[in-house]
Amino acid sequence: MPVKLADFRTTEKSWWCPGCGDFGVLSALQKALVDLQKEPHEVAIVAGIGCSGKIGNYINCYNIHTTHGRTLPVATGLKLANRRLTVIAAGGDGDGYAIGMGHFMHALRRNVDITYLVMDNHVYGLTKGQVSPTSDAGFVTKSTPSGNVEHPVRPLELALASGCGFVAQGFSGWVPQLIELIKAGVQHRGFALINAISPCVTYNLVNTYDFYRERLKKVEDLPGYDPTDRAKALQAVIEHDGLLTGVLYRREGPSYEDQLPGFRAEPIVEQDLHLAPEEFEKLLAEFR
Amino acid sequence: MPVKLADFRTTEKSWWCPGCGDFGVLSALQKALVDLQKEPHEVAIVAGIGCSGKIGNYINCYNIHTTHGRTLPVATGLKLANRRLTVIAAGGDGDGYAIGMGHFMHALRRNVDITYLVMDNHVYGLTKGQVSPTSDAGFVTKSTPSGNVEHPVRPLELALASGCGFVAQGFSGWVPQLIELIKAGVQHRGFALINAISPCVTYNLVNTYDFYRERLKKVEDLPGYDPTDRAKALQAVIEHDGLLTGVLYRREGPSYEDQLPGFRAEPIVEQDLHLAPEEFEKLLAEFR
Amino acid sequence: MLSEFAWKVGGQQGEGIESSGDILAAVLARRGYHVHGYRVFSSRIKGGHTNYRVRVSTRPVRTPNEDVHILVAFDQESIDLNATEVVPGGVVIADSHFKPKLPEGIQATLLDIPLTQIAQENGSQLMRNVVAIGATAYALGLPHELFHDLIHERWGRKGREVVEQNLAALRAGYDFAKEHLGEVHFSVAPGDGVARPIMSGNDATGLGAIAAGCRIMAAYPITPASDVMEYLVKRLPRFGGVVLQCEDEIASVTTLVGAGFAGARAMTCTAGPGFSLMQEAIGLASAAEVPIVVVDVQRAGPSTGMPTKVEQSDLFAMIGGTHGDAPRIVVAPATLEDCFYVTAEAFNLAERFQCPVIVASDLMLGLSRQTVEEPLDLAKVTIDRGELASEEELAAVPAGQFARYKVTASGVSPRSLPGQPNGQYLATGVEHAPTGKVTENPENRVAQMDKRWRKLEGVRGGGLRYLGDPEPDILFVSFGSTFGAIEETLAMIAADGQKAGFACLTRLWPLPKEELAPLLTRAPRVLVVEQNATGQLRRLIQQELGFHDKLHSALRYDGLPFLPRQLYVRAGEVVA
Amino acid sequence: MLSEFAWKVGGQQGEGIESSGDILAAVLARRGYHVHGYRVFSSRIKGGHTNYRVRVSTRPVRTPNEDVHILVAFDQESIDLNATEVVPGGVVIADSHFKPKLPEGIQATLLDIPLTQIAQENGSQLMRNVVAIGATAYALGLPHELFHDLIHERWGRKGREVVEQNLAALRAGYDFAKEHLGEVHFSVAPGDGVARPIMSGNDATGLGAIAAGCRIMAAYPITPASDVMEYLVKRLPRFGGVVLQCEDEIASVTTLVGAGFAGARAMTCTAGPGFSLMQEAIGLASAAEVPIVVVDVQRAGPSTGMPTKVEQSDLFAMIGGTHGDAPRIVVAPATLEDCFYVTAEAFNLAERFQCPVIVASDLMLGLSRQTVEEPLDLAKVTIDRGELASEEELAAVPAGQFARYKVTASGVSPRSLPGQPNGQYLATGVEHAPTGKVTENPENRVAQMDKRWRKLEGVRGGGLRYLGDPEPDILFVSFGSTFGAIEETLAMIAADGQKAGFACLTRLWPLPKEELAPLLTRAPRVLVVEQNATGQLRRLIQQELGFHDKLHSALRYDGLPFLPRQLYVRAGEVVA
Ligand SMILES: Cc1ncc(C[n+]2csc(CCOP(=O)(O)OP(=O)(O)O)c2C)c(N)n1
Ligand SMILES: Cc1ncc(C[n+]2csc(CCOP(=O)(O)OP(=O)(O)O)c2C)c(N)n1
Ligand code: SF4
Ligand code: SF4
Ligand SMILES: [Mg+2]
Ligand SMILES: [Mg+2]
Repeated sequence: MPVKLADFRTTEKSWWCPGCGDFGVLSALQKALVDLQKEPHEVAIVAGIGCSGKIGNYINCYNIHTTHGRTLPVATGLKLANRRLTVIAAGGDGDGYAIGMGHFMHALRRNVDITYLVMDNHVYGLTKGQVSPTSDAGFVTKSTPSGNVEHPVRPLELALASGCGFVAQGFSGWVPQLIELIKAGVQHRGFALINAISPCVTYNLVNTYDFYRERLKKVEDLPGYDPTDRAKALQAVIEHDGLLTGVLYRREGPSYEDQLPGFRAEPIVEQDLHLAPEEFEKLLAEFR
Repeated sequence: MPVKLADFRTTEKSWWCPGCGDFGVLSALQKALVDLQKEPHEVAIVAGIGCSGKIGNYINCYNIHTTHGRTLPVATGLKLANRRLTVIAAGGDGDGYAIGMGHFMHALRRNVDITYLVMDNHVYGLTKGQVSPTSDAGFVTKSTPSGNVEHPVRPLELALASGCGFVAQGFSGWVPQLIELIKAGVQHRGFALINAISPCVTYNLVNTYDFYRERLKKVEDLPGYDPTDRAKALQAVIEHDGLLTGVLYRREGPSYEDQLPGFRAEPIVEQDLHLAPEEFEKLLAEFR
Repeated sequence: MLSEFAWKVGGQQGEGIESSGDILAAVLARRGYHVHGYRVFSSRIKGGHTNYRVRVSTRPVRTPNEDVHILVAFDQESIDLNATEVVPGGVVIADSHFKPKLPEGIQATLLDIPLTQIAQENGSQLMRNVVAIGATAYALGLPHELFHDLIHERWGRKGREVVEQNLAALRAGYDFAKEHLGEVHFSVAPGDGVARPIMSGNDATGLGAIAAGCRIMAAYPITPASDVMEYLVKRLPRFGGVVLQCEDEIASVTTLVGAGFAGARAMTCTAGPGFSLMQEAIGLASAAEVPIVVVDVQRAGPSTGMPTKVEQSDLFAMIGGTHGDAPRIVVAPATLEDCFYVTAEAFNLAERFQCPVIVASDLMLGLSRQTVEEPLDLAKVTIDRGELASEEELAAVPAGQFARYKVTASGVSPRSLPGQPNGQYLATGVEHAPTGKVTENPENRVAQMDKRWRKLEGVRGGGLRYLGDPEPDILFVSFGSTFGAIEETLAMIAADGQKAGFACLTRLWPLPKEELAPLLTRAPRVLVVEQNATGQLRRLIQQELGFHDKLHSALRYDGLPFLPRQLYVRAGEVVA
Repeated sequence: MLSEFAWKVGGQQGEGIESSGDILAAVLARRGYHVHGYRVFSSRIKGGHTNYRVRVSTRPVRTPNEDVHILVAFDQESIDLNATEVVPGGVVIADSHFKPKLPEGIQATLLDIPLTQIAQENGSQLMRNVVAIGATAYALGLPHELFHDLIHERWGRKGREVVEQNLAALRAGYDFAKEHLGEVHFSVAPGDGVARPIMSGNDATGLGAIAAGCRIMAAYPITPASDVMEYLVKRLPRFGGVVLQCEDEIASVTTLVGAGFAGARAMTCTAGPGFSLMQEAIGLASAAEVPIVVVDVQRAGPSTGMPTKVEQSDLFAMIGGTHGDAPRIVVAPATLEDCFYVTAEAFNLAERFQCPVIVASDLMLGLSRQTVEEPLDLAKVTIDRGELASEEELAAVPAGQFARYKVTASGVSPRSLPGQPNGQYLATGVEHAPTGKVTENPENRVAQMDKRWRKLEGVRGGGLRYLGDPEPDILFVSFGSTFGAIEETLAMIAADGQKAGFACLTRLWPLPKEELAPLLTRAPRVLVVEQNATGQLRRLIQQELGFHDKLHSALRYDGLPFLPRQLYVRAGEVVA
């Protein structure tokens, strides 16, 4: 029986504000998984803390809700333990690019086969409207009443500069494109970043749906855009001030797991835990 | 009386292995401070944990030795408290780019007026030779007996991608240049990164002095190099695989402190802590 | 004639219904009533039931109670969830638009009133809160004129028309209630006429920090602590200070270490998850003897737990959560006024003892809006910077030899501040000689460790507040926001002719053993009241003083505050 | 005829002098001696004094003692610092190149021997260690042939010539000693001929993990824990496992959370500073009921402290360092064999009780190289995965309704593993209903909190090991590496005709109260032995059981291990 959308739904109503961008991301994710014909039990979502981090609460699959900012190492452990699973990390811009920044940068270079979906609303939603690392300069929030004075984090540039093999950006207002991006990210072997612009209708009245609809471009529409040229991708992102959607860059190659010595195709969780007595003797012999 | 080199020396012998690159960094730092005619009490060094982090033990000035990886937030607090001080954060590649990566990325964009001197030896020295985030692919260490499989962190690219206003690289084998870089970094208003290549003669037998002498180029020697052009700088760094020295990029502009509302020229530590009763009344009145 | 009543409003989160509670509380605070406002909400921005209980009295009240005299309901769920609390004779003011129904058996009058419609008719549906306030005024037997000033102040900036609309809405609500309730209304005893400021514990914490000379705040948002940052970010710049929203809590606390080393008074404010992340750096401040102040507004754990619910379960984490033997001081405000004074004093303790000071606040204390019962007096806030080396002392030191960590009888060693000539030293979390030089010499190690711990022996006095009968049959012991409920329980027990006492700990570490031990010895039975599952305070007392057989626990860990009646019943069990 | 002796080598760090100790220890271990090797070093790569003490005996020894029979010195500093330990009649073997001098009053024979020169003459100065071993052999009255096998094995890979050179160097050292010492040498009682493996506690920990089915290790380097990672990174790939050096300790421990959720057995290994950073995630594992194993090889704190010195001061951090009431299990190996078995069992505890398990090791235990005294028996390592939901059970559940956090009598709820059809659920650190759904319902909260803590009631047995007299005049209580010193103290007290007992705690949380309480009741005096400044174990016992008046502390916190004689003296004070 083919997997249907209903299979990924839960009885839990989504707790987001009406109009929140995260609805679009959730439905794109569900649809992408159906398109890929993944079974709910074959998928594990690792969600952060934030409005965005609740995404796992609303989708029927294996879910783990981490501490704030730790989705990527949790997803790494999960994938290494069971490489047969489709592992998706999902969280907010604060979760991923503030407290989670260190893990983000290291995940980019480690290249474990997970898909990272960041629901970027340029603000802290769940804690009621403070500045976020992706907030624009001058942005007024509860914690920056005179306007933000820090340079915003540019996740796409960072991913490109760090050798990430799949860098994409979507927009929760454009669900069909986002579905395709998620599918491509999941299918990519290695770490895939999908920065999903997901407006917060309550605390961010600057970066609204309209704001993005007016400004976002699709890379397909850039003449001669070549998503395999990293330097060009970087240049395009800088030129367009990050306001591009689509697969910005993609490079095939072995994932972290592929390069680990002795790592098996059979997931660790399916291997026999018992040590053969002769193996134990060999280990002991090293100390004699 | 002018400040002399002896003023920055201590009676403590340096505890590094003979030939360690950190000796060169230490003497360049001391000489730079003398050239700038800073008094020892006007300088505060914030050092990390590692062989490199011991640099503060050997220089007579105010020193704080932090927990591993936390030099940059400590330096931020120190500078905000007393903006008259020359604040220099110093530590290793593990300290700064592994456990400290999150703070590094945020310091780059925050732009507090501190100088960050990373003693980059591509290995963990003090813990006796494990892989570091800047270790090359394939590098064999105690923790990567079959060779490193992660992409190395590229600090210069990251700094350039994050809007850092002063990005330089030096080499502890070339002390005169390093002195100039440190001086320029200290004089720069805002965050200044100086990645100082500092060979570990004990645990890194690949990235040796000779390795770098053969490969490093000075930006001054690149025809038409313009350190104010960020995109070009990025391109040059990528092209030369990071093996460039000199001031790679520099941009003037206000520091974080300069943009803070109400922040005074007089350091916080010199201001009167007492609240005027009428000010207190005003604060209370908000609640009536 | 009510000398006390409670009013509650319920509706959906994110619809701004709290503002009616704020208006009511503010107006009554000005009129000489004592007010306690307690909000129930969840970790969600819009939607889901929320309610706000305002308790009003002619004597000080510091805790919510169970009875509701007037319930304002913006949806049926608010009635269904809260109607059982309505006292016989109470009034339920409910918006007609959802066709309100009272559940069976509730002996209250339903005022079915078109709040939204009246608001719209007067200009905007946003004013339905004001309409409800008008109806409330009538139901309480209060003149609606009481609210006019506040309406002028609140909406004055928006222009005369808006003010007029609000006044009309207020009046319309009042009139509607008058018409439909008729004689059915309470009458409330007059207040004492003293206008009291009304604020939350978090506000008082922020105010205390400013008064104490705190000029650097570094924090990362987290419920229920973020307000302190948000309060300070608007006010500190006026005093040359700065609030830095960091990338995480580790950055926040290590920023303080830098600031404290430099000589600034600096603080952070967080809740459990953030506090756990700070453990390593707290050890650094302890070992390097750097003064820092960390406020932990405790919420229900473990882990993310219930971010909007109260708990007092970080006690062991605060006292011993970092590795190694790391001395620190933990103080605990129990009242709104304490939030001000205890926080302010925390900065003195930090600088006098050159160590981290943790302020153990909690969600109930931090978020409840209350009238200030004892005036906040700036004159009572002293600034004691502890032992600082003078320029002369430093000038006398051989160059580069300043003994920052000199072994002294008190354990406290005078410190120099960066910028002071000849005061250079190395501050470090590595074991060090008196000069700061790193050494593993065993004798030096013992001398330094002993010196650091000896400091805590100097932390004396002021850690315990005693209330009630001096020779009690039952002694309550607690810390933090349970204060209010215990205070009322004492009164209930006294009314029974029995004797109860209350040792409120305002310092948890070092535990005020000298003050507490004789009380425990004297009391035949002790009830340790705490909002956690494992009796952390009881175990701490056992650890330090014993008395295992005498100590009983009153524990609550479902996220809700203790009610006085509950404690009264529990005390009865213990005495029986 | 010595039934026991100690040999010590001293020199500069980074010069590889430890290798002579390793050779001596390895050879004697093969010949049926019991060996304990203890290295003193500092946080520095090259330079600075280091020494390595090898204690050799015909009966098991688990701790260093004070006497040295043979001291090998590569510099004068090594003589100056260590000569006082040399027993009368002992031998100091010192390299002529530094013109060694014995301090006044030392009744030892100085063998002034050109170690470096002899080594150079035989091929390379690197072999001076082997020359010293040759001289040692003579001074102990042992044939140099004893060492030949090991030399063949060790240098065989480098070719025949190198082996021959080393054999010649060994022989030259032996001959030189023979010529110059003549009759001045010890003679050593024969070993029992049983070849015992020799390894460090950290090795045993790594081996225990492999035996227990641990296949994922995520860690960040830190002294004295890194060896566990370095041991495993070479061996786990053989078994399909992986060692991940993370960017920090937060990543390490959260990696385990992912792996544990997936159903793998995963571990990390750290020391104090890293442990403090893990506090938040330990709370997550506790709340979300994810099995993880965290080894803390304790070192001297607080903060960075003294990274190369022993301490046992993370006890409170391990038991209660995360915010909130977060149940976990803390076990404590006391011997090398425990490092193997206790670590292995930690994985069973983690999966049976679905919670974090912390293994409280320490630097002495982790780094000392010792002979294995009780054979490490793979058959004794069982694998108990705890309650796992079967495919059939899951198939019977209505879709999406699996009650992962079902409230059960034991508190343990069967878990599904990702990949199992119909077992989907939400694992979360937020308070949740039995299905994992987030809820703040107060009754559910209490039910879940109680369920999680109830699990710990099932942790029974195996937490305490009793040694010595069943009716002791003095009862020692301790955990961790002080075991060896206490064991010897017991023997000294018994030799005096007095009665001493020893309760060695191999589980610290939940404290084995039922086993410990009767022992404490019976013993007239109790001496709690621990390597920390504040008596953390004593305070823990007081907290849980009382007995304040009876409990005395033996504390050592200068970075050095307790010596049996020291404890013997302290026990005398307590009994007096
Ligand atoms: C350690 C820790 N610090 C702080 C918090 C409080 N907190 C919860 S969500 C959040 C940030 C929310 O912003 P973002 O990640 O952008 O998610 P959004 O709500 O905008 O989707 C914070 C700071 C926490 N839960 N844990
Ligand atoms: C929280 C914490 N984790 C781990 C360590 C152990 N440690 C000390 S130095 C160091 C890294 C050293 O590498 P690097 O920063 O490159 O400095 P280097 O010694 O190479 O100069 C580590 C992991 C520590 N001190 N604290
Ligand atoms: S606050 Fe913003 S991010 Fe959160 S649910 Fe509402 S709209 Fe979405
Ligand atoms: S180990 Fe390496 S980095 Fe450390 S002191 Fe020696 S040479 Fe320098
Ligand atoms: Mg966000
Ligand atoms: Mg390094």
